[in-house]
Amino acid sequence: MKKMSHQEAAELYRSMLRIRRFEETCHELYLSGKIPGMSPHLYIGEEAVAASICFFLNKDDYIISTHRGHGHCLAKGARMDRMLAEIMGKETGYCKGRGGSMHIADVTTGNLGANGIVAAGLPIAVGAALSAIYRKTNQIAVCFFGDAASNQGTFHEAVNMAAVMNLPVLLVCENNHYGLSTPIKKTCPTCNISDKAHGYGIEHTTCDGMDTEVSFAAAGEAVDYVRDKKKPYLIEFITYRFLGHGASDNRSYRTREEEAQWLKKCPVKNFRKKILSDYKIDSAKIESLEKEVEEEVSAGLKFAEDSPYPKPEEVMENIFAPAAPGGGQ
Amino acid sequence: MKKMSHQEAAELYRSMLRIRRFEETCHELYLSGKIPGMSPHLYIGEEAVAASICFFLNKDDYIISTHRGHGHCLAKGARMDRMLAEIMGKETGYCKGRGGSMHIADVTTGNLGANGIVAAGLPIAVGAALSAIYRKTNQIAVCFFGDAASNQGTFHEAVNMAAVMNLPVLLVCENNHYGLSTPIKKTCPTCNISDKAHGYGIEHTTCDGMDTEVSFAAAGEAVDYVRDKKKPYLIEFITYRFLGHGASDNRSYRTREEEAQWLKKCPVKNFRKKILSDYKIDSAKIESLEKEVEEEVSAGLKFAEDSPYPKPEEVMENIFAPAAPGGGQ
Amino acid sequence: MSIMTYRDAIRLALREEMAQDEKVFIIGEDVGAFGGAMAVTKGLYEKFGPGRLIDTPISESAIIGAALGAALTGLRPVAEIMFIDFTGVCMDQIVNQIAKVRYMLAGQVEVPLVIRTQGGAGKGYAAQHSQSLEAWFCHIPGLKVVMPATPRDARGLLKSAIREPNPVVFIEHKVLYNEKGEVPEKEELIPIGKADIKRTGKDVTITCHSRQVLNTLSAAEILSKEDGVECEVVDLMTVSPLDEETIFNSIKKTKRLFTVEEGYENNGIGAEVIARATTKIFDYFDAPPARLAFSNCPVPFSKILENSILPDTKKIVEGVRKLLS
Amino acid sequence: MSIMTYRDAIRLALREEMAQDEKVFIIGEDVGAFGGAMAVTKGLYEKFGPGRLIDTPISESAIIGAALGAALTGLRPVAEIMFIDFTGVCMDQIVNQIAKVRYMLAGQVEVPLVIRTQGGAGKGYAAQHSQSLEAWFCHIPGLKVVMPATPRDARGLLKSAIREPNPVVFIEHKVLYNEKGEVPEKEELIPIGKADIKRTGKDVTITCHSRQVLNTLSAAEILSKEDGVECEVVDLMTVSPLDEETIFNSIKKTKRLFTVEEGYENNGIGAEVIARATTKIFDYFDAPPARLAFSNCPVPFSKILENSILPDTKKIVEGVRKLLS
Ligand SMILES: Cc1ncc(C[n+]2csc(CCOP(=O)(O)OP(=O)(O)O)c2C)c(N)n1
Ligand SMILES: Cc1ncc(C[n+]2csc(CCOP(=O)(O)OP(=O)(O)O)c2C)c(N)n1
Ligand SMILES: [Mg+2]
Ligand SMILES: [Mg+2]
Repeated sequence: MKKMSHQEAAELYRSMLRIRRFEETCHELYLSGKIPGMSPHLYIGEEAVAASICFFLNKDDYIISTHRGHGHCLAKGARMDRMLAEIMGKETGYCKGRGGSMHIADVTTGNLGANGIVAAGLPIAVGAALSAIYRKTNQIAVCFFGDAASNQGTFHEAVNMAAVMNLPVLLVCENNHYGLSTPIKKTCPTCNISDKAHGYGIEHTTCDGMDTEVSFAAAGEAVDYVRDKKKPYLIEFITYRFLGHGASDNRSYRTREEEAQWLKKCPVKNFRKKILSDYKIDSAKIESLEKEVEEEVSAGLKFAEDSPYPKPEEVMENIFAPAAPGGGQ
Repeated sequence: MKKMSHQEAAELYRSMLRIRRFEETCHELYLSGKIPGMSPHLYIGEEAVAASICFFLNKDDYIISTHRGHGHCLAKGARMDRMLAEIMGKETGYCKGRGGSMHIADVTTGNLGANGIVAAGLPIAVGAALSAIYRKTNQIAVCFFGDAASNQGTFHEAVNMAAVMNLPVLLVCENNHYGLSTPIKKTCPTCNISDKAHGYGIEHTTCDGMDTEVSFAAAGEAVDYVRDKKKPYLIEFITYRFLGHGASDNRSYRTREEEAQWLKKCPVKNFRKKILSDYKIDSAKIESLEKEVEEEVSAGLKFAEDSPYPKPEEVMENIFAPAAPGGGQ
Repeated sequence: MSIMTYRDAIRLALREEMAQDEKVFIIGEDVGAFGGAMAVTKGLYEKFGPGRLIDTPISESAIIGAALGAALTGLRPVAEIMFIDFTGVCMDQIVNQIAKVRYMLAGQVEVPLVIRTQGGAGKGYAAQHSQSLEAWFCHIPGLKVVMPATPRDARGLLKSAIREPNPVVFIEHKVLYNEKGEVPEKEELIPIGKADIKRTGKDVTITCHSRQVLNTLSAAEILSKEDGVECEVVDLMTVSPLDEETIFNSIKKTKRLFTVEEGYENNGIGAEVIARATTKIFDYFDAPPARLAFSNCPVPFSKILENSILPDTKKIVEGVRKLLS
Repeated sequence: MSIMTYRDAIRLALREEMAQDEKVFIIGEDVGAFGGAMAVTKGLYEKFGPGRLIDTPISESAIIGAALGAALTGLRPVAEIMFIDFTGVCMDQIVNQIAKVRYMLAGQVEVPLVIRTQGGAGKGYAAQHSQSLEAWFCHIPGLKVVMPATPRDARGLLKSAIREPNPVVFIEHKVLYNEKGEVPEKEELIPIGKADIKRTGKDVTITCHSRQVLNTLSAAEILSKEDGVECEVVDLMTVSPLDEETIFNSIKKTKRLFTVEEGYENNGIGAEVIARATTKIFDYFDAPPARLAFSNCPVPFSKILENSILPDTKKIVEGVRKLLS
């Protein structure tokens, strides 16, 4: 099992905390009416997944994200301020307010896009992996997807294609037990997403996504496998979303007792304890790290709130790229 | 293993021979320019599959067929004459010349349709099975599909849905090793379609589709399982299409040696030998049966050739059913 | 008459039809105990149980295909696709299977099947959750496409759709769900294929459907008060097949045509209405027809951008003024 | 000039672009050694090898999605979908992903990607293999839709499409593959977004595209000889975005518009051309516009039925005569 250094543990904690605090901030902003549109789909409870996976990625590795994408975007290296601006529909956002929460992405850090269509990102990641092989780089492509996304035909086609073509794509299933209101046992016969890997003949594993050390070790092995073997790999993290699908979801489909059990496994809180005890990082260091994250949040908030909205006269920009003779890319 | 009676063996042979002779007739008709449109996709070499499966079906059981659908249609009980008329675009055809080879079906014998879209029939069969449960009948639904069809997302969604809903649908994979020119090893990582059943947690088997006795026994068990357990089952028949994908296909993607190996396994010829030897059916009986089939073919041909073409002024009929107040069905 | 929301009116239609015909069932994602992502089916599960409200995996092709298989074998499924944008993952089943199977089989089968879905912009849901893709379905022979604007129409049309022996794509509007209106106590069936004149007028015919009917009626009010212009508001209700007779009669009277829709402009409903009218009753036109649609642009997230290209009352008023000037 | 078939001209464009830019590759079903179901890519495998002619499983969503992933990361994929009818199984990837990603990301990415496919009726391929679904793609902002009629146009437009920094749906016609025509020896790029006047005339403007250009030219010949009517034949070439300028200039001259297409009539290309022209240059019209399209009917198998509703030279001649009478 991959062991963490003290330094790495602190970094990982920061990555998870950034996600947690970012999402809490979004939740408040949404409830106070400052985020327009659909309630953002929050990642609270699942932080160990994105943080662990992205920990092992290079800047030029690709990720493809989902409707629940803030965590992936942050972990891959995006700035909070421009993300908050995006989610509030501001011109300074990563997508100049055109995308919003569901389409947020910072392409400069390798994020090729969140997605509003369940499972639609999977073949796109396969294509990015194909491209890495084609261009003879050492990049890999990572695709995050939910447990319920594995029921979509696109999942099947993408995984199969990655398998037959031997492409370096890491398939990261965030099994949080629900697709909207529907429990996994109603939609997946074996309740185990990685079982589906069998038919494609690819390597796979299932791990505890609430245990940060376990997640970290499994993520490291998965990333190494894909990069070294240039083959697909499916890693399933067993996790839980602490809040509703969106803010208006009253979670009538699950019990408060079930939730309480999972809340006990909070990856952020538990890992904080762990790094204090097992990794002997002193609490001053942690507190200063936490202060930095708080400052990032408040600076980000201020940036986003102070930023202007887009100009309506520019609404039709960027539908098409200007054609340059000889091609544009 | 399910054993065949002499009577059953003769019946099964007739079913296979009808398909063989029908397809040979289509091939000639197409080459002589009497079948318009796309070259029909012929079932020669795969006869044991449709004949075995349909042997165990009741008239009110449903089948859903494919682009290579003549065999299914015949085995389920359709008449040759109206099929030939359809394939020649005549008004007396099952679909009054609107469907042709790729959309041929006789609904009165439970065939809900061939399909020009690979794998599109699978969810339709799942719906027919759902309907049987809903209406509390004892019917089952059978869906034929090719090896390559299992790479389509629709396959995945349909099988998964059948599995989680426990529906009486029999998934019959005709693994003839190719999807058009592409060999299965390039598109299916394990080369074994029934491996894919694993992820859905459903029962499955793979059997030799060139050995008629084996096919018969496996088909009988599969049909019984689905009807008794009211659960999906995937049965894969290893088989081979003796001709090209269509008539213009010169089979450049496979060797004549490979073909010769498979031709030796011809299910029709071999089973004929078998019933003479093992089942002790006397050759006079077989010859009279064969004569009947020949007569069916020639009568069918005459019927089809003598039949009129559809009337252009009726082209727009049957786009919609006439609405009856209170509903039509 | 009772006052109820568009959502409640749709639910009423479902409840009534499920009660009167046990062949009717609902299939889709989260439609059961949860009551649907738009809360339309809420309460039906308690009444009719899991056998008739069938929750599915996120597998739209299988949902639609299964509905078709059920329709072909004697049932009357109502399949729900959560957002019309998601029809992209199941278009084949809708247009190559459902729409064509009766024709391909020369009438051997009927396909009594409703696809309920919802579309429309105006809520800041961005490019993949705000589209109005009705034109896609209108382009395909074999489908009827119904888009009610009011609670009463929604209930009456959905009941007719469920009783149709043909596939109906029934498209609701996400912004309308909480809109209230009168709905008759007693059963009412509103025929598919008929437009409804929601306001009579002599100066200009405005065709519209779904949410834009409400904006058009507001615009007509303003134009009447401020300009003395009397608009005839033709609510298409069924966008395919179009009710040419009602549309043409109105144009023959007003001599002017303005079309409003929320879908993309290119190849939209307005294009078809204008093409039919100008090819068939050209000589009645006293002025060029005009259309207002969503610009040929993906739906942007930021409200200020979305609003800038989404048809609304003000844009309709301006458009009609320009047409009349 | 050399004489070659439409098929060979398309292959020539592919070969030239693959030779000059190693970022260009082909992905699709049976496109490699087999040379494609329509034999278009035949021989390219021998020249460029399996790395640049990528055979796939029958997984159209994965083909299109993979092409998108490659386009976003520096390559220039040409994805082949065997029949346009099969886009039903991958519409989401085309319209919700490819068409929108640049806009949703506010220009952070370019999507240099071509989807090559083929459509059209006339070969007795029945309802699921004969459609002309271009209108679907024209309806969606973010896609360019190109439909050449001649070998020369096919080669010149495909080369431009491959060099475009934007997604292009390049739709060939199955009946045209064996049609021969002149193709310049030296490289020629034909611009996307421009129509081509294939025959000048003063009496009536006929817009058309793909195979119907050939029928329209034959009809124009007949009308000239038999009726003394001079048709101006505007080959749209790019059906989205439309070249309004060329179309409008022609109508301004002839004062009459007739549209021809092979897609279903409702919400088709003719509807859009007529809507644009009548809303924007109404006063130039001396007669009502008219359109000819495939009837709103699934494509029947039997030739006699198919031909009865498929636009052809005779129907064009009759339609124009009626328009002029
Ligand atoms: C094709 C498609 N179908 C349905 C939806 C609506 N939808 C959005 S998220 C979601 C649940 C997804 O569940 P899962 O994949 O497990 O991800 P999670 O939300 O649990 O992170 C659904 C049904 C969609 N966006 N796209
Ligand atoms: C969605 C779709 N993609 C591609 C095709 C073209 N096509 C028709 S049959 C076929 C091969 C099918 O192979 P398989 O499923 O193994 O059946 P077989 O022909 O071998 O019986 C292909 C690629 C199609 N009809 N539909
Ligand atoms: Mg989930
Ligand atoms: Mg096969």
